[in-house]
Order: sequence, then C-alpha cells, then structure tokens
Amino acid sequence: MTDLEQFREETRAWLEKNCPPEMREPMGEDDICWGGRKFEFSSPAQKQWLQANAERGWTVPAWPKEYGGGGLSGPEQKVLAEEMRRINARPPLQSFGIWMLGPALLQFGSEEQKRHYLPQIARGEIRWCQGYSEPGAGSDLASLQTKGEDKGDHFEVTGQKIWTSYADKADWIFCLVRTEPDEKKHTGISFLLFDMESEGVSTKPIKLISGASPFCETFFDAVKVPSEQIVGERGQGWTIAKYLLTHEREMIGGSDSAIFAKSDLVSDAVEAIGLDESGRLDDPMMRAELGAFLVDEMAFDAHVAMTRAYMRAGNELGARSAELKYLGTELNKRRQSLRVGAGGANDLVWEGASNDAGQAAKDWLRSKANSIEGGTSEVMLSILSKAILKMPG
Amino acid sequence: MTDLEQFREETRAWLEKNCPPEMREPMGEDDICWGGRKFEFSSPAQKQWLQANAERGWTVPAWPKEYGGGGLSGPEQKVLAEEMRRINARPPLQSFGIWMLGPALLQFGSEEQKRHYLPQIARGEIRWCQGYSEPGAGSDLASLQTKGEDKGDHFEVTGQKIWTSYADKADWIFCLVRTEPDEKKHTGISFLLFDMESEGVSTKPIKLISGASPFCETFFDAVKVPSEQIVGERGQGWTIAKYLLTHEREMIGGSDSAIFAKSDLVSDAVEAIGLDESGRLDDPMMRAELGAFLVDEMAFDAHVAMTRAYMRAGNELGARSAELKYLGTELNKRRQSLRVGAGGANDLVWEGASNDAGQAAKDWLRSKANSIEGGTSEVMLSILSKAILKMPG
Amino acid sequence: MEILNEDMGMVAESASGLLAKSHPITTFRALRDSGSTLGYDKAILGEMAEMGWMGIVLPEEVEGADFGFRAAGLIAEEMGKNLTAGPFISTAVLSATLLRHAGGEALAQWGPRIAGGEAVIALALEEGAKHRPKSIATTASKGADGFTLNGRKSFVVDGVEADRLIVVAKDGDSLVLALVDPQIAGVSVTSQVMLDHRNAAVVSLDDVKVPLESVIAEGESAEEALNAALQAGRAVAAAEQLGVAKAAAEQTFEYLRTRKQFGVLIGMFQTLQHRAADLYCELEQTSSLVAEALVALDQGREDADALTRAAKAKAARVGRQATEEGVQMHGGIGMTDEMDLGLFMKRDRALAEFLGDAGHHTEWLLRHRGL
Amino acid sequence: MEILNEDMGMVAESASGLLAKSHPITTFRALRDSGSTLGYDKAILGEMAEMGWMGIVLPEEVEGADFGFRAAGLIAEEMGKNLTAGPFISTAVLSATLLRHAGGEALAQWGPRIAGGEAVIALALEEGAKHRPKSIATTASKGADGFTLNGRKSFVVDGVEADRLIVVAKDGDSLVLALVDPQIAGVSVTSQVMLDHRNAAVVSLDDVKVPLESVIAEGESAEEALNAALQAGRAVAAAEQLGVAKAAAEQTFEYLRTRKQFGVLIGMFQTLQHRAADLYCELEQTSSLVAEALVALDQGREDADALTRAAKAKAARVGRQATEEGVQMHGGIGMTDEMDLGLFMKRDRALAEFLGDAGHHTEWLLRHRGL
Repeated sequence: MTDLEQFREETRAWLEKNCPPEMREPMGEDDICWGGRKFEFSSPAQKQWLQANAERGWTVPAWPKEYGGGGLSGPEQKVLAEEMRRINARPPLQSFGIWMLGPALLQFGSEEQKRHYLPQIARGEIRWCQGYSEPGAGSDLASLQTKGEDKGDHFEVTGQKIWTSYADKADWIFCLVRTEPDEKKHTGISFLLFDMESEGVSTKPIKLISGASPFCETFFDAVKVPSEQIVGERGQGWTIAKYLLTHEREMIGGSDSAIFAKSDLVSDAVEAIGLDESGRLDDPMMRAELGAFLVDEMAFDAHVAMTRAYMRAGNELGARSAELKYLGTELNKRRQSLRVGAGGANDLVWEGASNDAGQAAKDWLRSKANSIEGGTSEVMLSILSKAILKMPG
Repeated sequence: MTDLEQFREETRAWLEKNCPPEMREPMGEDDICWGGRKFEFSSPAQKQWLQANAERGWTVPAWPKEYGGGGLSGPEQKVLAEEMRRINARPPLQSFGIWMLGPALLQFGSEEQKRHYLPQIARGEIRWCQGYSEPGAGSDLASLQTKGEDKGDHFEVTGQKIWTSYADKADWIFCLVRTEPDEKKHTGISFLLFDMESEGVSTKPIKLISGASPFCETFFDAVKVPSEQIVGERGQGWTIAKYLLTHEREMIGGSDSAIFAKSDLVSDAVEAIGLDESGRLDDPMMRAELGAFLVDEMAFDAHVAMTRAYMRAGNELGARSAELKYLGTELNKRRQSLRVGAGGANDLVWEGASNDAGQAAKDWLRSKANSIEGGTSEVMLSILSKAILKMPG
Repeated sequence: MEILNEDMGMVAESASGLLAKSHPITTFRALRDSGSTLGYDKAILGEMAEMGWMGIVLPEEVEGADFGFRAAGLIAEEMGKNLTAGPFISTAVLSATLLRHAGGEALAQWGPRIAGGEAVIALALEEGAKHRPKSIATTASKGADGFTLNGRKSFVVDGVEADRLIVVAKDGDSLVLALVDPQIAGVSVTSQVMLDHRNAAVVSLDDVKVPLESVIAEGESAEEALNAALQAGRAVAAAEQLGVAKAAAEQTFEYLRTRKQFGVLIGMFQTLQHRAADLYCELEQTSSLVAEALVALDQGREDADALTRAAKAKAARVGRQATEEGVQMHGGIGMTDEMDLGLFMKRDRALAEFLGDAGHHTEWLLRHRGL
Repeated sequence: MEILNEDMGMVAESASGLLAKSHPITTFRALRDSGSTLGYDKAILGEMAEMGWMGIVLPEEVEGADFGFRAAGLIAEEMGKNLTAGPFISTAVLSATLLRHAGGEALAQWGPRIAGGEAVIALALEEGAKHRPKSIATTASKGADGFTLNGRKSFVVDGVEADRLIVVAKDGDSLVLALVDPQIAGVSVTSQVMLDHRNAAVVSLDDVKVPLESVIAEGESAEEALNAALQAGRAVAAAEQLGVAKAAAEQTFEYLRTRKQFGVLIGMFQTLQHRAADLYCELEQTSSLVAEALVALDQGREDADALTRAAKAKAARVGRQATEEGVQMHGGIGMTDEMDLGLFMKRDRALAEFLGDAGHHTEWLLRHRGL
C-alpha cells in the first residue's frame, strides 16, 4: 500500500468516526459555520465537527502545521476532499480568514503575525471581514480615500468603507488604508488589521433588493491601530490587495464556489413544466435556452478542471483568474435566471405558506451581484484585453 | 370619387397597359435595371418598362416634374407604390443617382445643376457611383486624403477611393475631395461631380469573399474637374455627405431595401428540415432561434412602419436613422445566417448542378457587410449614444 | 400605423402627469414598507375611475369611456414607469374586455361598477406555475338549478379582497366563465405576496354552488370572450412592462451621465455607450411593436392575436435587458434596496411571467407560422 | 483532466511546425485558385503518413502510431489554423476508427494502407441536407452471394477519387457497413465543390452488387463501430474548428493592435477590447472542452458521447463568434478575398454543418439529460 493509499484509509476511518450524521446532510445558507466570537452554533454537531477538524488542522488542510493547519501535501489534500465529498461532509468552517487573510499572511505576513493570527483563523475563533471598497471607489479601487495617519506608535484611521461583507458579525477587519498621502494612487496604500471593537468603528447594514443585508457600510472615526498591525511594508497594500483579488477571482470563478452551488436545474424544470408526448420538456423555447446553457456549463466545468491541472503543474494563474471570474459569474447569472424561469410563478412567491418561499427568486436577485463583486465583468474584460491580448491603451 | 381614388384607377389602368408580364415576375440580382451608357438591357421588356416610366416621370415619382420626376404628392406616391406591389411590378430603374445624388442635388444643387443632371438620372441615361471611403479612412470618413487642388477654372483631383460600388460600370462619380488643405478635417471637404471617362481615372475591382466584385478601388491621377461641377459651396462637402449618409442609413435600415429582400425563411426551413410527428419543425434548437428571430422581425417591421408615419407627419429623422440602420442590418445578418443554417449542407454547395448553387451561401456572406457599409454598427451606436442619449465625450 | 393622435397624446400626458404627481415610485415604496398584503391602495380606484381609466375599454352604455386599447396601453406604460399599483389590468382590461364580449346582464350590472371604481373583478384562470390557458382542470358541472365548481386557481392577480372572480372552468369539453362572489360557501381565497410586492391569490373552489345566471358565457362564446380578454391583457401588460423598462433605462442613462469612476464620467466608456445605445434601439422598436399590437386590437384586425403575442414576448426580452443592464451599469449600488432598480427588476420579472412568458408566446407564433 | 504531457506537446509542436512551413494558408489559396475539384493536394497524403498522422488512431499491428484522439485533435487544430486541406478526418479519423472497431480482415487489409497514406477511404453516411445518422434510407439487401446496395448519399467528404467508400445502409432494421470500391458497376460519384472549396461528393448506388465479405459490420457491432467513428469524428472536427476560430481571432487581435482609425489604434476602443476579451475567454473554455472530449475518448469513458457532442456544439458557436467578429472588426477589408478571414469564415461554416450542427448535438444532450 502506498503512503497515499494508507492516508486515504486513515482519513476514511477518521471521517467515519468524527463526522456526525447531521453534518452529512445537504446544507442551506443558515447552516454555514462561520466561527468567531459572536457565532452561535446551530447544533451541537456543528460545534463538535468544527472542533474535531480544528484539532487535526483540517479546517485549513493546506496550511503548515505550525500555524494551525494540516500540513497536507497536494495529493493528500485531494484525497481528503474526495473522501469528504464521498460522505457529503459539510465544510467544518468557512470564513474570509481562510479564503483571504490567511493566504495574504502566508505570503506577506511576518513570522510573528503568522503565529498569532493564523491559528485563531484555523480554530474559528476570530471572524474576519474585508475593508476594500469605498463609496467613491467601486471598480476603481485604487482611488480609495480612507486615511491612516502615522502617529508614531499607531495609525489613526478615518474614513468609510462600503460592501463590507458581514461587518456587523465580524470580529476583526483587514483593511486597505491610504497611509502615504503624497504617493500616487497605487503606491500610497497599506494593509492594516484591526479589531472591530476598537473605539471609533461603527457599521450599518445595507439592505439589498433580495431583502437580505449581507453587506455593511463601515465607518472609522479616528480609530487607533497599533503600528505592528500592518501587513507587509507601508505602501505595499496594493500589491497585497491585487494578490488577494486574483485569489478571490479564482475562487468566485471556480464552479465549486459556494455562490454557485448547482441547483438541480434539470429536474426542477421537469418538475415545474413536465414533458410533452414526445418526452421533451413541454416548453420548447425554454428547453432551447437550457440546451445552450448545458453546453456552456460543460465547457466551463472542463475549463475549471483544466485550470486546476495547469496550476497543479506549478503554473501561476495571474491575469487568467479574470477569465474564470468572468465566465463563471456570467454563467451563474444565466443559471439562476433559467431556474426562476423554469419555476414560473411558483418561484416568484415572496411570502407564502412554504418555508423556502422566495428562495429561488432571492438566489436569482443575489446572482446579479456576481458580475459586480470582486471586480465587475467589465473590469475583468479590460484586464484580459490588456494583460493577455496586449491591446493598446 | 375623390381625386386620390381617381388617381388610383388611372394608375391601375396605366400599369395594366404598360407593365409587361415579364416585369411582374420575381427578380434576381441580374434582373436589376441600373441604366447608364454601358448598360445592356436583359430583355426588350426591361427596356420598354423603363421607357414607359421615364416618360411619365415615374422612375422618380416624388421628384418635381421639371427635373424629370412624377411630381406626385405623398398620398399619390403611396398609391403608386401600392398598385405596383399589387401586380408585383419590378422597379423600372434603380441607381445611386436616384437614391443618393438626386436627393443631394435637390437639397444642395444649383438650379442649373438640377436641370442638367436630374433628368439624366430619371431617364436612366447616366449611371452614378459614389466616391467616399478611402483606404486610410473607413469608418473615419472625415479623415479622407484625396486632394482637389484649385487650378482656377478646374480642380485637379489626385488620390484613391475604395469600396466604390460598381465604379467599373458607372459613367459619372460624385466624390468627396479635400479642396481646402488648411481647414480642419470636416470643413476642408468639397462635393465634386465628374465623368469616369476623364483622363486619369482608373478602377480596379475588389474580389470579395462571396466571389463577387461589386466594389472597386478607384484611382485619380491629376483628373481635371471643371469648377462648376462642384455641388454647394467649397468646404460644404461634409454637410452634404452627412445628409446623404443619413439618407442612406434610412434606406439600408428600412426593410424594403433591396438588400433585405425577404427570403422565405419559414417555408425554406420546413422544406429542408421537415416537421416532426407533433407538427413542429424537426430541429428544436433551430426552431427556437427562428422563433426569437420572428419576434424581432415583427418588432422591426412595426418600427419601420412607425418611423414612416413619424416622417409622414412632417418630422425629421436625423440621428434616428442610425437606429434603423443598426437594427435592420443586424437583423438581416441573423436572417441570412438562419437561412443557410436551415438549408444545411444543400446551401453550402458552391458549384454544383443546380443553377442557383451557392446563392444562399453568397447572400449570407454578402450580409456580413451590412453592418459595415454605410457606417458600421459601432459607428451607429456611437452616434446614438451621443446624439440621442447625450452621453458625455 | 399612426403616431399618437391628439386624443391619445392627451391620454398619455394626463396619465404621466397624474401618476408622477400622485403615485410615483415613493408611493409604491411606502405601500410596500407598510406591509400591505393587498398590494395596492384602495383609494386609487376612485382616482382612476375619475380619470375614466377604469372604464377605458368599456362602451358608453355602461358608463365606459370607450377609448380603446391604445389608450389603455398608454396608461399602463405610465403605471409601469411609476410602478403604480392598482387593479387596472385585472379589472379594467381583462375583466372589462371579457364582460364586454360576454355582454348581457353581467355587462349591464358590472360594467358601470367597474367604470365607477366600485368593483374589483379578478380573472381566476391560472392553475399551475406557468401560463397554460388551454389546460383547465377546474370543473363546472351543470345541474338543474345551477353549476357546481371544483378546482384550485393559483396566481389570481388582485384576487385578494376582489368583489367578484371570473372563474374559468370546464363543463366537459365546453369552456365556462362563471362570475363568482368570493364570499359564498366553498370559496377560499389565500393571499400570496409575490416578489414584486403585489398579490396573486390562491383560490380554492370546493363544491361551490352558483346559479345558472352566474355563468356569463359558455362554449364558443366563452372561448371568444376569454381569447379577447387575454389578447387585451397581453398587449396592455406588454405596455406596462415597456414602461418599466423605459424607466429603468432612463435612470441608468442618467447615472451614466453623472457618475464618476476612474476619474471620468462612466458614460464616457465606449462599452457602456454602445450597450446603452443598443438598449435604446430595442426600446424603440419594442415601443412600435406594442403600439402596433394595441392598434390592431382597436381595429379588430385579424393579426391582433399574433401581434399581441409578439409584443408580450418582445417586451419581456427588452424588460430583462433594461433591468439587467441597469443593475450591472450601476454596480453594487444598483443591488441596494435604496435604489429603484431592484423594484423595476422585480416588477419586470413578475410581468414577464404574467399571462405567458416570452417562450410561451413565441411558441404560439412558431405554430402559427407552420413551424 | 491533464494539461499536455510531453508526448502530446511534441505532436502539437511538430504539427504546428510542419503545417506552417509546408501547408500554410497560401498553399490552400493556391490550391483553390488552381480550380482543384478534389479539394486537396494528393501529395499531402505521403507527408502526413510519414509524420505518422494517417495512422494516428490505428493500432501498431496495422502499422498505426496508436497515439490516440487527443493527438489527432492537436493535429486537426493545427490544420484548422493553417486551413490545411487533406483527407485527415475522413480517412485517418472516421474510417480508421470505424475499421478499428469493426476489426477483422478489413482492418488488416486497409489499416496499413491508410497509415501508409496509400488509401483514401470516405464515409458515405449523409443522405440529406442535415446530419441525421439515424435516418438511413439506403438499403443493403442480403442475397446468397452478397449484398445489393441501393440509395443516394450526399455530402460524402473526400468521396471524389476515394479508393473506397464505407457505405452506411440498412438491411431491414439492421445497420450495415459496406466497404465499396467506387469503380464497380452501379456506383456513380459526382463532385460537388462546397463553399469552403473542399469537396463533398454525391454517391449514387444503383443495384450495386458487393460480395458478403464487403460488409465489415452488421447489426449491433455496426452501430457500435459507426458510433465510435462519429464520436471521434465530432471531437476531431471540433478541434479543427477550434483551430480555425483561434487563427481568425489571432489575425483579428493583431489587426486591432496595429490598425489606426480616427487617429488611434482601433484596439484602443473599449468596445472592441471587451468583445475581443470575451472571444478570448470563449476560446479558452472551448479549448478545455475539446481537450476533455478527446481525453474521454482516449480513456474510453462513458461520458465521451456527451462530451464530444458538447465540444462539437460549442466549437460551432465559438467558431461563428470568432469569424463574425473577425469580419466586423476588420471592416470592409475583412470582406475581401485578399484577406484570410473569408476563408476562415467559409471553412468554419462547413465544419459547423459537418457531422451535425450545434443544434443537433444540443438536442441530443437535452434528451440525454431527460429534457
């Protein structure tokens, strides 16, 4: 038996023993374990599942063991993912700490920062949010205005962020701040970390058209941030942000991303519309749209698989992350639109007897943001035309 | 009986008597009567039909009688068109003289020019071509370089035009020439008329992807153009050209335009593909595309009708001509594409036993130029965004 | 095809004036925030009646204005632009057209009440998630002294607190249109708030006994009356959707003209310019198609059926384009409840489904053309 | 899914090198201008055989290279880029795959000749304007000493001057694949030059008598062999179309980088940038899908049928996008015969139809998914 085969056996046994049955059920949005100081577990099983994984470093299997990770090799990570999928195990923990800040710290953080912050993330103790966008700087992120004035032992942060995901539920924020007012747009920005309970921080949820409020406006009024809570050098914030944006785009574009949990479009359509006497979906125009969609979905899935192979072979994705982001988000908008179309009026009920009333419509409305958040489709196309196609200007 | 009813009766009687049976058959591209010094009638009936109309001024029914026209009122023109359509009468004469130069002369020409040129056009004696585009100035027409140097009693024209339709078959050209080299792009251009047999004029057909050569490159080497052959003032050429471009766009966009002779898409598709057991076209994906097309075609037809009503009510079309041009040409590209798609491999035979081998494919290839000639779709959209939507920049 | 004549111009102008003043989007927003399940403010009935709108397609004998469908479309378009909520299409278009075609006592009795804004009458047609007017499972069994109705109707627009329902049922192969008082035994009306914050009720009919005279049309004449109502409803709904699309587009164009990003007005970006211009062109031709369909109805033309379907299908497509482009061009702010775009998008989606989506009507057109 | 390994990388590189050098677009243009009705230069057979391409999917026992479908796809992609004409798909992919699956004497006898570039074998399948492999009217009636073939095959690619035809026929309900010498009595082959300047012959079969051993497969094994051939043909044709699309796109991108208009490089215009980038993204994902389909064939995976169909459908869509955008972005010059774009557009159109268009395969996928 190879080492990998042995690892698979051990993993399988461990999962069998440690993954509670409740954690093998399909999960809704309310079942996500986000962790953090304010988090309330929805069940004892959820808590138990998090702790078991945290102990083993498997909330972040790829991170080094010394920072609370599993220290797994690439092939081992793949085996773990496969075995988790086999029993439909839920992810024990999801967070911006895992997705965003962790990778940034691993790349740009000091040894001390890594040892301090990463284990907290891995154990789900601190929930992070991301302070990037500002009211006047949406797609044009580099024009942000939030100031971080150097006061010797600390920066004094004043300004306003928008689209801060779950800022009202987060414990700490990683935040882009203009610390060098005399530098040009891109070079004057630093990457700061601070506690959301610091004096001067306040948040205000933004109500979306779906009725939900996953985002906040976040205000900083002379917030004191100790100087050692900067990641990387002063003025290096843009480099870190760009690194993370690329990372985020890969994630958003990839079809495994939580946003793109594939609803069962095909069976939903058959159920809502039925088949005609020749066994075809009894709505020829919608059927044709579904057909074109299915082909594109197969193309995108193949492309995600190919891109993974490309990265496994040691290549950097770089600007090509914009390609996945663009294709994946536009595809998902079509998916959600087809879904409510197939569901017909049933899916347009907003408040009704059934528990999931409005869910399809809310998912559909939510999907409209896919091609805006993490860089708009227009920004992606501009990046690709310059960086890959070498268009002038 | 009203005057109009009487006019209808007389028209009907006249057509019955004067329109030969051969001129009531559907016509192919080879059956067009273009007129001109070099034109050879394809049949005695074609010649007779032209002469009968020319005598009555009905080759150009809307033009004043004193310039060879029919002097008909708007309602009378409509009656004539209706009665012609009723018996499927072919147009007696088609030409750039009628479509383009005539309207320009009526608007900008001197009385002498009108009396000289317009009757020749009306009688089909002189065939005109249009000298606008240049190799370096496609969409950016105003940057044209062909020089017309003032030599006292004449201009000396030197330069090169491209996309000159049927320049090799035309007798005269109306031509945009830069006569004021010191003026800005738009204001240094004049509108000159001259004989294509003048010394220094030469043409070279351009072979297109369809295999046809309806366009030429046209070269002018120190061509002498008498000073009185300018239309309008010196430097007014751009104004005239813009007037004509608007006119051309209305024409190209309008669904009656020769380019858009509606092939019978529906019956072609049924013939090539057949119906399934439920009576539907036996190709669901193509059928869906046809469905979307038919809806858009109905919308466009309604819009052409509405636009005509708008103009009949005395309004100017202005920039809105770009709207018809854009919608009409993009629609026609879809039409031709659907047509070859429905025809399948049969329509891809280029050289074969049948006489019209390759016609559908050639029409399809030809249609690709629709959104380029007369101003590209991109130029149309830019015009609309500025002139109608008042976008900045 | 004619452009607007003087009368129609006045209808459009007065609708635009009244609604922008008395029922702008802020009114609808307040209605929604009040938690209204009815989905409209009952006071609007009187106002609309006073303007002659509730009787716009009813003959003068029953106190209607008899102004026709083009006029109804112009009003609906303005309602779309202002997101005005009121039982206009349900009562003044669908039910009024149906009653007009059915004629007789029902028209004489209910025509004046509709025109006077005293009655809301909803059409209880749909039975599933998609519009399938040919598949009616609700039964109307004829007895000696009346009919017995059984079935379940879903998505009865303005059915909550309606004064009467027109129930579409089948007596064997024969279509039956019954005017039913929702208060009588066996009828239960359940409220459903839809994503556009309007209401579409579920109506259950359990052994509902109605007298013979409740049936306002049967067989072929019922088919004809329902068909006329649906043609009218489609065309007027298309006009409302066109209004929604135009308003969403206009707000977006204005945003492009005024919002700065990357140091310039975003309307400077050629991509957005071209997409905006394409949207404008589509709105223009949809406008013409909707007008043509309404005029065909007014002229009783044979091509009205095809034109109303094409108009409904096209309005759905352009409505989607306008609202999707609106959100995308606004960026994140377009996703917030604070902006009107989300309200337009939701109303657009509901209208797209109402009385048949683009695919449904395109399918009919394909069949009609022998495809 | 794996990215190209070393072997495959070498195949792609050598194909790219050879074709760009020996069979670039200018060669194809010269061939066309020579008025060739055959549609390819016979000399290419030897060159392709020498490279191992004609036997690329044939087993080593019959002198094949047994390099598989991914390799065949890489070669076809380069042929597409260079518009290289030659009986590669007809003979080395369709017929070779079919013979490989049929096995027996036919493979032993013809395998080496195909691999050696000594024989062109065309598949006589189509009977109408659209690809409908399930509707075969051509008959093969079994007699004591052989079969009698009757029927008419249209669009037999590379059928002119082919050494053998594989005729797809029906003996009652049973599928029959017969290897037929076009020189024998009753067979008539008529040349048809297609819009892409290649040839697709019409083959008439009038009481054609062939011996029993001419039938290389019957019944289920014939279905299986034909199915395998069509899967391979589809995936490799998709790869060629992808090559056409990539080359058309690359010429267009280069034009955008170098052509001035309105005083600037037209690649500065944001509209064109975004459309170019969208095209690039579509080419990228189509590339992955085509690769996935070819790998699935090589691995004998069950999803190969679905993937080859999706690949064929997607390549047709992106091919159309690339060539249409190419012409539009070039403007008038793109319409001239002098530029290669027209040649790409025509080849693209022919490939889109060959072995089934996007709609045909999407329809299959819909059925396959229970829709």
